[in-house]
Formats: sequence, C-alpha cells, structure tokens
Amino acid sequence: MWNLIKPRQSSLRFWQLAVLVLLFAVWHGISRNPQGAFFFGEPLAVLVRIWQWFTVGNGSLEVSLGETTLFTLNFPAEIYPHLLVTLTETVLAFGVGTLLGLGFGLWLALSPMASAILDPYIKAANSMPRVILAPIFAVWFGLGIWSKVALAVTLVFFIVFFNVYQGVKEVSPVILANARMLGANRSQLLRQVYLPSATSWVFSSLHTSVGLAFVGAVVGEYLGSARGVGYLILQAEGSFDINTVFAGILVLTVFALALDTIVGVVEKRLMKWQPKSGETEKL
Amino acid sequence: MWNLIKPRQSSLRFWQLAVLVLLFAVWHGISRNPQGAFFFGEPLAVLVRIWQWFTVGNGSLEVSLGETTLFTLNFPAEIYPHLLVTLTETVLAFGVGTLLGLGFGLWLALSPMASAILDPYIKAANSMPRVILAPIFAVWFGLGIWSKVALAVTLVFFIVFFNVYQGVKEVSPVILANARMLGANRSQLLRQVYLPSATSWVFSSLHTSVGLAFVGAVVGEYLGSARGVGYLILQAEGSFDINTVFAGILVLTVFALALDTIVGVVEKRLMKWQPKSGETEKL
Amino acid sequence: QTLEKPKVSIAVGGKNLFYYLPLTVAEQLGYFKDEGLQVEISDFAGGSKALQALVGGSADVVSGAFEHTIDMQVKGQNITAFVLQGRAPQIVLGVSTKNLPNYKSLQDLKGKKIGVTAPGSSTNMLASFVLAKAGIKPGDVSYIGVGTSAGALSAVRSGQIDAIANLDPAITMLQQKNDIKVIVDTRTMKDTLDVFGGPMPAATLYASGAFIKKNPNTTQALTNAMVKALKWIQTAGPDDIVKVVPESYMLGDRALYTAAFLKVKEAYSPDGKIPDEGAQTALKALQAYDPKIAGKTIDLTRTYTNDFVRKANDKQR
Amino acid sequence: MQRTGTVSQEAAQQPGQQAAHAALSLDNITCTFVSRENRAQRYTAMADTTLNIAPGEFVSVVGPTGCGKSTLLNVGAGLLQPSSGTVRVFGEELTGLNRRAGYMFQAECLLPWRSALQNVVAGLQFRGMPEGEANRLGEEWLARVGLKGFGDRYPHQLSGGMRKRVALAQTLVLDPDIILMDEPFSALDIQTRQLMENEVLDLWSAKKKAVLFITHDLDEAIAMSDRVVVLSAGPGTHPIGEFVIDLPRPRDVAEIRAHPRFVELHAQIWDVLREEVLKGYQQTKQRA
Amino acid sequence: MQRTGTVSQEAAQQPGQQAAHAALSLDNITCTFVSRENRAQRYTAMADTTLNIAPGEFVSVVGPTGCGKSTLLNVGAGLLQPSSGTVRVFGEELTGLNRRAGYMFQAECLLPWRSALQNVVAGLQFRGMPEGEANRLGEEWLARVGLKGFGDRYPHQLSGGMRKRVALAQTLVLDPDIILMDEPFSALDIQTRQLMENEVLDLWSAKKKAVLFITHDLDEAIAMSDRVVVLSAGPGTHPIGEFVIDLPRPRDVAEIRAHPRFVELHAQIWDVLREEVLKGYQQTKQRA
Ligand SMILES: Nc1ncnc2c1ncn2[C@@H]1O[C@H](COP(=O)(O)OP(=O)(O)OP(=O)(O)O)[C@@H](O)[C@H]1O
Ligand SMILES: Nc1ncnc2c1ncn2[C@@H]1O[C@H](COP(=O)(O)OP(=O)(O)OP(=O)(O)O)[C@@H](O)[C@H]1O
Ligand SMILES: [Mg+2]
Ligand SMILES: [Mg+2]
Repeated sequence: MWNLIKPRQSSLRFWQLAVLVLLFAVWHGISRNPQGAFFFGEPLAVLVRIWQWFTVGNGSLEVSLGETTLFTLNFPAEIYPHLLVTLTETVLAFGVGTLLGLGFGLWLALSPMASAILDPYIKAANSMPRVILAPIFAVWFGLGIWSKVALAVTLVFFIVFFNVYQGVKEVSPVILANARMLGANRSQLLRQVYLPSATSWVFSSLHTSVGLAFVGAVVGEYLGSARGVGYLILQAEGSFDINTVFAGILVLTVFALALDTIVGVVEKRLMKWQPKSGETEKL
Repeated sequence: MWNLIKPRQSSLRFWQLAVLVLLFAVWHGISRNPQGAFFFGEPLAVLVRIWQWFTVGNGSLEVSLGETTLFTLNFPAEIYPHLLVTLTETVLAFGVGTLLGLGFGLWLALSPMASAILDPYIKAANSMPRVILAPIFAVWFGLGIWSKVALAVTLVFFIVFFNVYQGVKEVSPVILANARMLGANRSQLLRQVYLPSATSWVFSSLHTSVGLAFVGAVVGEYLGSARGVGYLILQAEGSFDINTVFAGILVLTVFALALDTIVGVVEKRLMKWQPKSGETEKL
Repeated sequence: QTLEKPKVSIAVGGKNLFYYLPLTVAEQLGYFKDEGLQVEISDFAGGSKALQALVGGSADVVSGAFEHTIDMQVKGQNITAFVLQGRAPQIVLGVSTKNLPNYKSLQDLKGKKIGVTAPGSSTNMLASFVLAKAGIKPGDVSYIGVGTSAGALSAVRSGQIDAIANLDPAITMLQQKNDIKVIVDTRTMKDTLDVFGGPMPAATLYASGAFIKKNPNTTQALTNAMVKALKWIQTAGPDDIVKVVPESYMLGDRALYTAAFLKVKEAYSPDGKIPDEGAQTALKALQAYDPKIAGKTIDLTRTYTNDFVRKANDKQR
Repeated sequence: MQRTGTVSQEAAQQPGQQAAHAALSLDNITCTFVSRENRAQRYTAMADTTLNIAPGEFVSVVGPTGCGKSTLLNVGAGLLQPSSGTVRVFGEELTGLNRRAGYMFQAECLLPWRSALQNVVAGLQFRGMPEGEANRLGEEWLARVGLKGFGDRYPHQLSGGMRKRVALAQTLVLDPDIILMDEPFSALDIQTRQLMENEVLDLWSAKKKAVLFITHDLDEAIAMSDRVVVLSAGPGTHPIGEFVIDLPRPRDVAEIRAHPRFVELHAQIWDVLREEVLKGYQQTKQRA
Repeated sequence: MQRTGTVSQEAAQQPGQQAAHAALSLDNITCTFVSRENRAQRYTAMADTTLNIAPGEFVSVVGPTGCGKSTLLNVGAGLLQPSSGTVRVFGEELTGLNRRAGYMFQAECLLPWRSALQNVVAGLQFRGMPEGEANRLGEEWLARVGLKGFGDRYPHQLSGGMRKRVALAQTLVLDPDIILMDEPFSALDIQTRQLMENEVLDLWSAKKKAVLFITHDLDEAIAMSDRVVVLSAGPGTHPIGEFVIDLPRPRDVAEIRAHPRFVELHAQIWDVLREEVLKGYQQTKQRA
C-alpha cells in the first residue's frame, strides 16, 4: 500500500499539493475556533480577499523622479500598484545587496589584512537591529522606495557577504595553485577560480536572501510608507483585519517563490559541472 | 613611509583601534550639527549613558517558573537585569535556532523526496515577514522571554538551515562512497562525514546568525516586553532620547562580538584539519 | 493665492486610528484636493517614527500628538502645531476583568503589569499620570508595550497583563466582550478635565517652523481642509462616517465601528483651535512625567499657532 | 587474435558453472552514462560484460586507460547501478551497497578531517569495535604499510604515496570477504610497491579472500593473480581475453618475474593488450 | 655506496659552475614544516638540497615515496617558501611564483567547472590568446594526448588516466621554459604511457626546454633524462646520487630499454635507490 503512494519523482507535484491542502485544512480547522480565527484569519476569507485585490477597483501609480512626475500608470485592480512597488523594492534590494555582498566578500576574503582589521566592525554592523535604522534611512533616502531598499539591503548584504567570504576561503589549494601556475592574474583568479568555486556558497546565500529581501522591503513599508504590500498589511493590522494581513503574506509568498525559482534556474545552469549521483541510464 | 605603517599582523590591533577612533571622530563630527545629533546622538553623551547604566542605580530580576517566583536577583546597577534578559534570549535563540536548522537541514538534505516536497514551503516560510508573527508568538509563548526567543529563532533557523542543506549536498562523492564502503550506517555517515564536511558551511552561517539572534531578540522586545535592552531602546525612542538608543546598540554590539568570538574559537578548534598556506618555517 | 508647495507629504503613525479620523475624512472627502493640494499620506508604525520623518526632512507635515512639539523644543527642534484634531487624548485605562475581578481602587494596581502601546508613549504617560495622582510611583508597576492591535487584545484576553492603557478601536473591542472594566476614559471631556485638570490637546497637524514660514499658503490650505473635515464630523452621524471611511477600516464589523465612533465623537475638536490653557495642561503633564522636561523652560507660544485656524474658520462661516 | 580467442572461449565456459558459487559475479553488465541536461548525450562505457570471481580467487583486470575498469569496480561495489545485467554476491543478487566488499578507490578518498590513524580505524569504529582495540589494530596496519609514526598527520600533510598507503590500510584492516582495488600501488616507488604487493599476497593467502585487482602494470598483474582479464578499449568495453596464471604459489613478486612461464604469459597477454591500447588510442585520436 | 659517492662528488662540482647559467637552480634548500597549532611539532622534509638544471636539460628525480620530491617541485615552482636557501630562475632570485615554469601536479588539479577542452585552454585564455586560436591549439593538444572527442566532458566524467592526460595537455600547451612534472604518467597503462613519453620527448627535443621530472619508474627516468638524481629517504631528504645518462639521442623510450648502457645505468641507480627505499621503510616501521 505504502509503496503505491510512496512519494517519488512522478508523484512529486501530487504530494506537494497534498501538503498544501493539508496546510489549508489545518488552517481552516483552526479558524473554526473564534480565538484561532482572530489570529490566523479564515482561509476562505483570505482567498476571497486576494481575489478582490486582483479584480476589484482600480489603482494608479505615479512614477516620479525627484519632484517631477514622469508618468502615471493605471491598473485594472487595487493590488497592482502596491505589488509593483514591493516587487521593485525587493528586486532592487536583492540585486544591490547581492552585488555589494559579493564585492565586499571577495575583497575581504582576498585581502587578509583588510579583513582582519574590518572583521569586528562588520560583525558589529550585522548585529545591529536594523529596525532602528529605518528613520535614518528615511532621512537619507526619503520616504519613497529607496529607504525600503536600503533596509532590505542591510539584510541581504550580510548573508551574501559571509557566505562569499567563507566560500572563497574554501577554494581547493591545489586547484588554486594550478590556476596560478597557469598564469592567471588577480582578476582572472577571481573570475575563473574563486567565483566558480564559491558558486554553491553564493547560491545557498541567495536562497536565504530572496526571502529576506522580501522581509526587508515589507518591514520597511510596515515602518512607514504610503504604498506597497507592507503598507496594506499595516493598514489591515491597525483595523484588526487579519484576513487581509494573511492575504498580503500569501501574495508575497507566491512572488518570493517565483523569484526563488529564477534563482534556482540560474543556479542549475551554472552548476551543471557538478557530479551528480545516478548518472547511468536504467534500461 | 607607507611601508612603515602598512598594516601587518603586529600592528593589527593598532589599525583596528584607528578605525574605531575614526568612526567615533566621524560620529562626533556629525553630532556637531543639531540635525545630525537628533538622529545619531552624541558619542560623548552615549558613553556617559553607558557608564551610568553600569554604575548608577540598582536593578532586580525575578526569576520565575510559571506562576511561582523562584528567586530574585539583585544587581548593583540598572542595566544588568535588562542585559541578562536580552543575553539569555539571544543565547537561547541562537542555540535552539542552530539545532533546529542543523536538524532540519540534515534531514532534508538526506531525504531528497522530503526536501522536494517541502522545499516551496520552507522558502515560503523564509519569505514571511516575521514581525507580523510577533503577536501570535506572544499568545503562544507569553510576553516573557520565550516569545522573543521564538522570533529570533525564526531568523536564525533559516540561515543555518539553508547553509547546512547546501553544505551536506557538497560532500565529495568519493569520500562519501568511501565511508559507505567502510560500513558507515546512516547516523555514522551523518556524524562522521556529512557534519564534518559541512562544518565550514555551518560556521559561516553561525557568524551571520549570531548577529541576527541579537536582532531577533531586540526586535522581539521592541514589539512588546517589560525588560531587556530592546525595551530600554524602545522607551528611549518614545521619549526621543537618541543617546540612550545608541547606548543600547553599542552595548549589544559588544556582546555580539563576544559571542562571535566564542563561535570563532570553537570553529578554529574544529577546523584544524584544514590545509593552510605557508606551513613552512622561515628561518 | 498660489500654493508654494502643492505637493505635501504628510506622515502619520497609525492612520486608521480614531485619533486621526479628521485627517482621513479630509482625505476621503477630497477636501485637500479642493484646496488644490496633492497630499501623500505615509503611514508609520508609530507616532515617533512619523516625527522622525519630519525632522529628517522626508515628510513636510505630521499628523501627531501635540506633546511632540514640546518634546522637540527641548531637543532644539522648532516645531509648531497649526490645527487641532482632537481635544481629548482618547486614551482609556481599563483593568482586566479576568485578572482583577475584584478591582476596587487604583491602589489595587500596585505591583501589576500594565499594557501600554509602547513604553514612553502617550498611553504610558497617561497611565503614569493617573497612577501618580493615586500615589503609586512608576517603579511600583511594570509597563509592557503591547501595541495597538491584535497583540493588545490577546495580551488582555490571555491574562498576560492586568490593566491596559490603549486607544480605540482596541478598547471598544475589549469592552464589547467585557474583557476590561474602564476606570479612566479620556474619550470624554469630563474624564480628560478630571485627569489633567484642563483641556488636553491631542492630535494636531504640525510642521517645522521653517516650513510654515516658507509655505503660509500651503499651511493655510491644509488648515482649511482640516477645519472643514472637523465641521463635517460634528454634524455627521454614524451612517455618514461609514460611507466616508475606507471599507478596510470597518474591520468587517460596521456596528462595532459606529459604536466606537459614537464614543469618541466628543473628543474631536469642533473648530481646530488649540486652547491656550490646553497647551499649559500638556506642558504640566509632561513635566510631571518626564524628568528631562521638568527643569527646562519652555516657550509655549512657539509650539502652536492659531492664526491659520482663525482664518479658516472665518472663511468657513 | 586466434590464440586469445581460444583462451577466452575456454574461460567463457567457466562463468556459467561458476556463477552459482562465485563470490562476486557480474552477469551481462551494460553501463550507459547519460548527461542529465541532455538525455541524448550518452556514452556506453561497458557492454555485455560477464565476469565471475570465485571465493579465494585473485583476479586482475588490465586494459587501456579510460576503458571502463573503474566503472566495473563501481558496479561490483554496488556504487553504480548498471543499465542492465545483474550483480551477484555469494549467490545473492545485489541491491544497494555491497556490504561484503572492501574497496580501495583510484581517486583520493581519505576523510580529510581525520588523521591518518583515525582514517585507518574509521571502518572499525563504524563496526563498533572498542576504541583501544581499534587503535591497536590501526597502529599495526600503519606499521605494515610503512607509516609508523605518521598516525597523527592529516591527509594534506602526507605525500601522495603515503595517502595511498593509508587508504590501503583503511581497506584491508576491515578484513572484507571481497577486496576491490583500483590501481592501489601506482603512486609508489618500485621497491615500496613490491613490499606492499607481498603484504597483500600474504594477507590473501592466509585468509583466501576473493580479490578483484585493477592495475596498469602487467608484471604486477601476472605476479599476483590466479587469472588476468584483459578489457577491450572503450566505448562498449568487454573482456577480450582471460588468462589463467598457473605459476606456483606462494610467490615472491620480485623473484617470480624471472620464472620462464611468467615471461611466456607476459608475452601472450602483452600481445592482446598492445593491440587493444593502440586501437583505443587511434580511435580517440580520430573521433569527431 | 662508494661508487655512488664518486658520482655524486663529480656532480657536486658542477652546480657551482652551472648555477649562474642554470634555468632553475635550487641552492642549499631546507624545508621544515611546522604545525600551526603546535609550533614544536615540526618535520624537516628537505635539508641542504642543491640542484641545478641547465636550459635544455632533462633531469629526473627518483626517490622513495614520501621523501620530499613533490616538496622539491613546489619550491621550484615558487609555491612553497623554503625555510632557508635560495631559488634562482635563469639567474634571477625567485620571489613569489615562478612565472616561467609550467607545473603538472601530482594531485588532481583540473578546474572542475571547466570541460576538458576549457581546462586545456585555461592558461592560454589567462594569457589573453584569442578564443578561436586557443581552441584550435587546445583541440590539437587534446588529440595529441589521445582525447579527441572528449573535449566537452567535465573532469568528473573522465577516468583517472584521462584526467591526468588533460592536465598534461594543460601544462604543455603553454610551452613554458621550465617544465615541472610530478609523476605525470603513473595512472596510465604501459602502452599509453610510452606514447605520452615519446610525445614529451619530441616536444622537449624540438624546443629544448629545461625539464624537472619526478617518477617512480626508473626505466622511464633513464629512458627520458640527461641526468637522474636520487634522493635519500626522509626526513632531511637530499640528493645522494646524480647519474649522467649518456645514451644517444633521439631515443625511443621502448627501444632504448634494450641498449646495453641502459641496463648498466639501471643497475647502478637501482643499487643506490634500493638501499635508500629499504632504509626509509625500516625507519618508518620503527619510528616512535
Ligand atoms: N559520470 C560519467 N559520465 C559520463 N562518462 C563517464 C562518467 N564516468 C566515467 N565515464 C566514462 O566512462 C569511461 C570509463 O571510465 P573509467 O573511469 O571506468 O575508466 P578506467 O578504465 O578506470 O580508466 P583509468 O585507467 O584511466 O582509470 C571513460 O571514457 C569515461 O569518460
Ligand atoms: N603541509 C605539510 N605539513 C607537514 N608535513 C608535510 C606537509 N607536506 C608534506 N609533508 C611531509 O613532507 C614529506 C615529503 O612529502 P612529499 O609530498 O614531498 O613527498 P613525495 O616525495 O612527493 O612523495 P610521493 O612519492 O609519495 O609523492 C612527507 O613526509 C610529508 O609527510
Ligand atoms: Mg580508473
Ligand atoms: Mg609527491
């Protein structure tokens, strides 16, 4: 019996769906109890909310540079401008944070003195509660998307940084020596040896930071903003509308998974040199 | 000239100190401007505040289990009970988060089907803004330290998890095959092959998560608590006492560095098998 | 009259609180647009964050508590309130019926846990103020920050706190389920006068002195819109409010919302004027509560101006 | 090739009879590697290979480089699933790992986080042997492979040949019923090599294990084995010759080389092998 | 050892004269490894070693396993700082990496994220050669080492011997002035090995490079070299014999083995080496 339904490659989607259904069932169960519904909302109401977001009303977004409005986007439903803002913030934060983390990680991993000197300061910065920085970012970057991007970058940066740093240190000494003997200069070593060797480290950190980029953007919006999914969540929380809060979380989650899938595809392409087990064909 | 003062091992501490002094100087410079002082406080006032925390007044902490008070600790100055609470939360969160991350990471890395099924859910959980969970944790774990621990665990867990997961997948296939041929069973493979091979991955994530454990604990306190350094910071923010806010951050940072140093010492001991360059003695 | 700055960014900490209802009304009824203003209202996690946005220069105007203007003068920031939204703080102190079913007097709160929105906030201030009058020192109770939303409700219901100082709608929700017994209710003028010994200005619109000086017409336009909204509220019934306020504020429970509205209606300023003795009251309250302000001399005339409100009222009539 | 033909035909009859009692029996094994990205990209390393090793038999496999010898051993160890065909261990069909075999890999395979001694005793520990006894045995084996005193070095502190010898000790200390060895002595100097060869022969003759031994050194193969199997060049490798080595036992690997029968066998096998290597080399030189 | 004594004394005079014109000259090198954790734990792998290689000279190094041959090559490549002594490359003192040398490592050293062809052309790319030309040269070298058609495989998809050949092509395609090779052919079968040996000899005689060659195969050493250096057993390895190989050139590695002078030299060197290996083996068998 178990063998028949045992998870395998072909029934993977089925099982994933089963878990999803199970989660919704448990959630629904919890929400039958009013106390539970108060904290977790009701799945059906949440889904209705999402449906409304994507179908009802209309939204508009002014894209402006400094004081001048460049153009105004009009959308067929309420959620789009908010979603667009949050996604923009997230993607920017993810990109900027990753690049900074990569750059700093490589630099410090390759210059032992700089790393020894700056080490405590980087660790100190990492242990700083970012929420406190939000007002400061608002001063520096304004109330628009850039202050949220900055907050999310502070989350993404450190994760990528620490992994790149360690990844570079883990390069096999023999392979490194070989590349050096083959005449690679510093920048070639960087691009042809350190980076490829650290790719799995980098991607591990990217999987973590996709999520945290969303968290950073949403928390940034949550701490103060005029639009974005975090703003919607904040509004809903203030009026005890827990269903909308969870609707916001659910929508974000879907997009986080989408972004993660993209990262996964890139990873797969870059890592195709790695040995995998079971490479024989079964006849 | 440069050669004389160029950073080297012997002058490391000097250079670190120089950076510290520089940071304080810049900070002091910013604080001359009232606008700057409003956001960053004044370094001297911050140091005075810290001094007062550790010398003036007295504090007490009731340690209780459930409803019964076990004993009351008395301290010679104001900060100690708060610091003790925050440190306890951080260390607990760090420990629990690390263990959970290790456990889950190992489990999922070793059971490909479970990982394939649960993968999207874990990534979804990682992209959930934790701040929104704070009230729920408060219900489940009360307003004491445990709700803060829970919040910090949600940060630490994912970082450790993703790195352990990737670290285990990176184990050299030949070494793994060798261990299996030598007769290692599952749990032996785990302890003798996967874990040692993933140590550098684990430690990389631990360095990141030491900081985030502090962040989680402080943010948890910030969202609702009766003591702890986060409470002090929040209280100071409410009355626009930015010096106290930074005093709190500074104190936390020092302790984060201390905890990180401990992690570093353990790491060095466990990683002594790794090849290092320059192993010849220069006469 | 041309506006110096038609685009105005307003910061507010908790937009959907009843505390800031006039702002929402003005926005929803299009009063700002009528004045030729293009306002963007950014919502913040708390009043102090909104204030920080103002000081940092990213927001022009804040919809926030009057006390901030006094606080900021101590910090060397020149901030002026120019229109009043609420004349009573709307804060309610209640005790948990679960933990303290036999509550008699304030003395019973000694050694208890009191939930406030955030330590150091105005809810904390009110609680300290009330308790101090009953001879209970701040050290005799512990204050726990529980926020204004779900956390606050659950803290009371699960018995983690013994008393709560909070705002609507949380308070009305607790009252409806009989979770708390109200002991001080500053939604009413009577209790406000009782507690503070005078009228207590609550929510205002404030901006930096420099902004007001530089943009008098813009400030006037903002004031006009707000005064119009205040007048509208005076005459509005529950049905009108329900129509105006965004659906999402209704918490899926219109009855609750209208009930809460009727309770706080009295607290809204009828004309937006900041009474002079009100400023005195606020200063006294702060001095009693915050040692850092106690010793300082404060020039109250710089913390508020009624010039704009006067003009707005003239115009309305 | 006729002469070889007869030899291999003669050998070809044996498997059928032997398969039932064989310690390790590979029956009609085919191994096709496919690229995961591009399923069309495939390479058949081994085709229709049948090979039986009786208990107590010492079989050497020789063949041109890259023909598929390591693949054969991986299949025998249960590390690689053949595309078709079955593997039997003492009569039982193999699913999963071959628990009765010890495998000394061609590539570096020491656990880098364990010192030399800890590496040698790893298998003993996995089997739950008490620490003291395991260490005693480990030290003994370290001495046997000439590494006494190097027990506390980590692998990266050892030379290439030393690492190989640690791996040898690691495999042999477990005393497995089937020993699979992939070029165990290629990194050693001739003298050390002969010492090691004798060590392995001593162990084998004392306990009569089944040994499957891969080497590029024909001398070594003949000197040590009961039977030498020659594999064809890839792709589609399969045995093209089996030679029974009827030299007297016990042998000393250095002395036996002078034996007239040794020289004769050497010439016979060499003939088959040489052609095959040249063919393989030509093939790869000309391939697309 | 007397006979060797004279040989090495005779050789010992040369370095002084040669050092100035040598392509690679190691002068009085000592290498002591220390453990980072415990500074007292040290091992002197090489002591007072002097070795000069003239431009166009082919020098082989033989010695018991673990004596310090790879260490010697690492020092010559500038990868390892000697504890004392100096290294000169074409007369200039070496600081940092030896940019004029190509080094084929003993351990696996291919870049795992590059295919075989990409590995071969890596050095050319680093030197900025245009893609097309580099690939043409790379393909040519892949064919030379008998791997035509395997260019798109990743290292883990190649057999051990194939990987070694890719590494060989990777080093030689760069046409370095000094070639350092650490047991390049140990994973190859005899036939392929001889083909490779001839390939290297052809290249060497055409361009007259300085070659420092490590091998365990004495036949190989003699067949290929102008000079064979025998190292003593460790610790404190140093040359204990240098033999000038006065066999005629050009040589074919397979045929030259029959030359009477070859046999004579083999016997001479073997004598020295054997004693040393046994000594080393005994030492490690008895060490604490
Ligand atoms: N994972 C793989 N994917 C594709 N091809 C592979 C893979 N592993 C091995 N091969 C191919 O299979 C063939 C046989 O490889 P194998 O390692 O068995 O050779 P071998 O006989 O051990 O050679 P050597 O003597 O050099 O060690 C080679 O052509 C190799 O390229
Ligand atoms: N990093 C190191 N730390 C300590 N000892 C080392 C280190 N590297 C090498 N050694 C020691 O130096 C000695 C010489 O090593 P080396 O690798 O040069 O030997 P080799 O002659 O190349 O041997 P083989 O023929 O086995 O390759 C060995 O005893 C080895 O244990
Ligand atoms: Mg092989
Ligand atoms: Mg070596």
